[in-house]
Amino acid sequence: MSATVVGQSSAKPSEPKNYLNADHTLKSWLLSVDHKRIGVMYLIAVTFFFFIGSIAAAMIRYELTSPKGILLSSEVYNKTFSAHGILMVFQFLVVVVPAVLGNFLIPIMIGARDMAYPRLNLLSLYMFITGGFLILASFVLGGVDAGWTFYVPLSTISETQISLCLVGIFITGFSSIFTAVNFIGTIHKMRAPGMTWYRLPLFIWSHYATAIVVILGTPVVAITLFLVVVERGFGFGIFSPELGGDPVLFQHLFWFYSHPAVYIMILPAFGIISEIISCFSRRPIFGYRFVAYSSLSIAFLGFLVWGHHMFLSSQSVLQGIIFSLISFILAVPSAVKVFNWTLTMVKGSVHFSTPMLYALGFMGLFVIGGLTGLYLASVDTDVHLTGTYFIVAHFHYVMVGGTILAYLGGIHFWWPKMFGRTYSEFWGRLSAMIIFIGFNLTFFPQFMVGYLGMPRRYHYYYFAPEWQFYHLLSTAGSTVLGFGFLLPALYLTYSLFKGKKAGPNPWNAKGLEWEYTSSPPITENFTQPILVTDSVYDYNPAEDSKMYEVDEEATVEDMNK
Amino acid sequence: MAADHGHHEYTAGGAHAHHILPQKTIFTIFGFLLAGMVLTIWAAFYLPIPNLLENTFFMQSLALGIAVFKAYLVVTYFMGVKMGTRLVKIFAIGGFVWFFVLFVMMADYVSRPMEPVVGWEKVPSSALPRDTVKNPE
Amino acid sequence: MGWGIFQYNPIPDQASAHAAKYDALFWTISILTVVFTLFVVLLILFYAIKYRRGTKVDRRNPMTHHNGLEALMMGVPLILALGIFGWSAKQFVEVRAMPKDAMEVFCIGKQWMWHFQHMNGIRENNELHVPVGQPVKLTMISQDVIHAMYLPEMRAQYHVVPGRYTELAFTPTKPGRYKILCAMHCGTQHSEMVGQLYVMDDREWGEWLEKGGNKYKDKPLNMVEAGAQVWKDKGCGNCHTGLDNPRAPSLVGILGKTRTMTDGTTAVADRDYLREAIKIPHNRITAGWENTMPVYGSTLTETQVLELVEFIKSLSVSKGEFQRTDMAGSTAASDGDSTAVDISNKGSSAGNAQFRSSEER
Amino acid sequence: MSHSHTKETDGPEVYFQYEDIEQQQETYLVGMWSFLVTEVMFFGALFLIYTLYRWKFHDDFYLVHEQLNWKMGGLNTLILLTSSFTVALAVHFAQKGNTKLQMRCLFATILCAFGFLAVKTFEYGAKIDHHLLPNHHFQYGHVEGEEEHHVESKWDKMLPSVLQVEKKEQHGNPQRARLFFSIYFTMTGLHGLHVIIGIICFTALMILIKIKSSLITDYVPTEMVGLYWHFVDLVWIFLYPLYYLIPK
Repeated sequence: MSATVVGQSSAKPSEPKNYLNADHTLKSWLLSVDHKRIGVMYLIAVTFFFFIGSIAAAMIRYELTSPKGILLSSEVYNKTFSAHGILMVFQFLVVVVPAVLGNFLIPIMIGARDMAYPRLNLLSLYMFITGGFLILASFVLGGVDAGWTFYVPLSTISETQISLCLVGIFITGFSSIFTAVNFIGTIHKMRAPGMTWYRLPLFIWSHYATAIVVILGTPVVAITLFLVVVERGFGFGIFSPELGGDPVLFQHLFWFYSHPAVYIMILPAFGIISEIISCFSRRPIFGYRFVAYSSLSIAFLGFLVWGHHMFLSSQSVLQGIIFSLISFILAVPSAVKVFNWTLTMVKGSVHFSTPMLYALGFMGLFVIGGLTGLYLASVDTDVHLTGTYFIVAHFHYVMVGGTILAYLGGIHFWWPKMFGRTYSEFWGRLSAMIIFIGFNLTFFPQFMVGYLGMPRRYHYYYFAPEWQFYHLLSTAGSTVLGFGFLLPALYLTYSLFKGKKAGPNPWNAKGLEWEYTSSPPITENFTQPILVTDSVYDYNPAEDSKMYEVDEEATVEDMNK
Repeated sequence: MAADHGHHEYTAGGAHAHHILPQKTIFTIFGFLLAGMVLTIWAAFYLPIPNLLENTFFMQSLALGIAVFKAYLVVTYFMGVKMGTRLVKIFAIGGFVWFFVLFVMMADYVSRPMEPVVGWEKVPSSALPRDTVKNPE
Repeated sequence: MGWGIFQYNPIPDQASAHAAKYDALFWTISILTVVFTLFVVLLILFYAIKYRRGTKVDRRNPMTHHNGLEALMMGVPLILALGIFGWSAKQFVEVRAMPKDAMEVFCIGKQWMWHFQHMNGIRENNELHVPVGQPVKLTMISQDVIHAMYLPEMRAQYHVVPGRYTELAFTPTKPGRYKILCAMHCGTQHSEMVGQLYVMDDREWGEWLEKGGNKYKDKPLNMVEAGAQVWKDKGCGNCHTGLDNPRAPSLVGILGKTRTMTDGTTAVADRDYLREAIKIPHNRITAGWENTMPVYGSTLTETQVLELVEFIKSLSVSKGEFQRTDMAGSTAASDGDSTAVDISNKGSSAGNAQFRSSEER
Repeated sequence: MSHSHTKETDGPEVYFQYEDIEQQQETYLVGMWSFLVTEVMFFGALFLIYTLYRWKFHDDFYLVHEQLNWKMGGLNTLILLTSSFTVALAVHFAQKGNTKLQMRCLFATILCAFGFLAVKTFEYGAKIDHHLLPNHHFQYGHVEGEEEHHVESKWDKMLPSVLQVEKKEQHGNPQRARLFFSIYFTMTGLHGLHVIIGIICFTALMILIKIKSSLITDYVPTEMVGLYWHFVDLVWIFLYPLYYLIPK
């Protein structure tokens, strides 16, 4: 991006101080209002929750290798998958990209010194951690057995620690609302002069769409879960069928948020992929405006399809068909994104670096995840597939194959910016491939076993022992996948201490965060005020490729490094 | 990013305070709100047309209509949307529009009685809205 | 287990009339999915390799946008999606349309078992016997939490909701033993809420009926007789006589009639209406009567309500003869134990050991 | 934690992340409005639930609502409208820089808020005494084998006769009554919680103005709390007719 420096530099010429070493006390971290420090603290927190959620996942996979179970009782099994779902959805997927990368990058990308409301940002971090620990406390004090969807009346009659867990989710929900309010204020009002809407990186567009979804959807689920708490705690009966209440109403309200929540998880991932594809193809994104508007239309349409979770829950047939129609239409903006990313590589100069491998992996898996969504959007095929492992496989393809791969790609892309060190490309590429293979091995068999009729959340399947084949494959894959997730944790941590110094722009990428800040950035982000004069993504693929044409041997050497 | 200075009739000077709601307007709006409240209560109990008093739909619409009018006054004047920037207007309107998107949910309950297509059995009526007791005596 | 682990079986049995249609749609979408995935993946690989850095290809003036291409990449998926939608919606409407000539079976879901009751009174737990070729309609209700009746080989599924009757119809076409599963998480032993669906040919079905279901030594009361029993026990006939009287309306021929309520609204007296009228009578009062009927909300089980409704239904068959109510009362009087209609089926040896243990818990 | 921007001006302090005071003020208002959108959806879900159940069980709701004291509700409407008025005045004076009158208006608002809570205490107290709180003590209508229970509530007796309403028989279905009171207590309870939060905000605002805290540099904090309070008023504008004045 071209931008010029205006005015006199108010700070001293670049000095080695940055946001990481600005102050070393613990207090300066814990009470920091610097969006970058908050982003790093979020990184630690979500990694912690992801780790616990993964352990639960591993237990589930191990348990399912035998039709009769191995270790756990049914009660513990239910608590395990509930823990996995609750932690992964509310404490990881919904927050991971916005809270870590969004917090870190949004102000830098738009040329601001900080978020619009830095103290609110800190508050939302602590609400997130408080919510998370309440949820963990509910697991320790007896567990939760109603699944992450908390369907009434199961969640109102269950004797486990659901109330405490719901209070935790409520607090986490408000944490993500505050983050979204912050994003909206920041993106609307904090852009540097000259940073018009159509000069914004697509990462910002998708985070803006996400923030809109969060402020419109999250309060609805917060109040719905709150109603379950009062029903459990005080005997109020708002969804109780005995009083004439409608348990299906809970599902309506729950999915009113929880379907858009899927887009809260995947939209920021789209933003990351747009950045990575553009950078490593060395050319501007194809169809910038279409990609930007597809984010907004996904956010908008995403609000009108919640009923496709309820085709069989005695919703009226007419409404089911209408929801099915809108769900099919929703496939279009997603297709637009995938094709635009693909076409971005045309006449580009494609680098197969670690983030790009993750991005390409994302595209492949997201295509499968998205297309299998058609089976479930279509009312008739949904009849047989809903509530089975087909669903499980589908949403893991979108959530793990989509969000987590994009998140890992983003982390690898911006890691040098965040911590000023580079990691080993060899290990990076290796782990990207291991994750891709392990992922497919884990979840592809679940499509097949789901089609055969294995209901999700089943502990036993002794009535159909032939399904064991698929479960064995899946568990084997999950081991590979777990190993793949462990690798980045190791070499990235290693790079923090021993990695090579990155320099401000190791990828030679465009964008304010690469061109106008040091790595890691200083606390005020920029040393001078910024004036943006041209659009983002002004790469030159021909020139870039020439650099490598001249010295092909060096390129090969570089790739093998 | 400059502010949208659309309405200047409320500019009353002062440092940075561009749009101050005049005291007179505040008092007028307050008067309207009180009148609305009195009207709501009076209509609910003492409306001199007994036919209308029995008309649920009319009474409901009347009470809600007055409430919507009061809400409009509060949002437009007290909350300063009228003098606000374009962005504030968008948020204020957007919030209430989305409130109605939530009501798409009602379509499920409304459309259940429409179900009996040829060859279908009667739709379960517990899913339908029905009035209950009118006169328990 | 044995060799079975390595059995590769990509398609579950097609055992209902709908299954083949379902699979046609399923595999059409699958082919589209594979074609699309391959197309996109190959396109990605092709471009990524062709334009990898250092290759000597023309990179001048890369296109940044092209509205025609965008229209194409929106139009083609949209048309395909709408095509699939139309097909799918049509089939869904078909599968949700309840056949008129169906054999009606009542199903009650509870934690963690399926209870079935046939019109002739045969009761089954976690097992359902149906004849081949005959459309079956399950009228379902839950006693506690939401369950989902899932018959994978029939490609049929629907939720079983407390407080509301839901329906599920299928036409078995192939004799055999199939799975009954619960596809909605319903508590601790969710994964043990499984049963068997036996589809029998006409001869077997006849024998099974003759035996009164293979679990019962004595021929049980059929639904109408059991309902008559409840009718007598609760003294319904004291007020509801064959003709309308000041105390209560006659229930003869009530099913399917449109009733006018005290507030002027109307209601079709279907199964749900009658359930409500029995359990919470004061909720809606028929015009011309007062709110005098006792509340049976907690005293009658879901099974008893079903039976009572069947009994009331039988009254409509007999063209409103006055004697019918009394007569029905006396038929059932011979074996007057009301536990006969209890859902737990204590007298029976229902279910295999696996299911019985879960039921006793 | 936040240091002033290097630009030296006589006006209010600008936090370091903003360019100028105008940007700061607008940003705060945008944030407040997006939070209010969240609040609209928060109560929106409750209004939806209310609408659905009232539509399904209109007549029960009509019969049960007679247990509510419409005069007390009306009094509360009056109190909240007045407080909204005083807040609007407070913002007006804050914008004009008249701190003295601003503080008086804020104080009047807090008084109104406490008045609202006092009235609610009387209402809730009477409901709880009549066993209408939908917990396990809930009891509605005539119980078989018992005398018609006429629990006298001390809260009712303390009311001046102007505010007392004629005692109505408990008609309607007890289960629907329980549903009604569940929604009633949830909605008015959450609204009451918002009133309490409002009191805390106003008190904090007054203290900060009093001690001339660096956090309060212009009228924007007052306007933000004011916006919040108007929203609380807005919710009650709808709650009052929906709960206390249900037509037949």
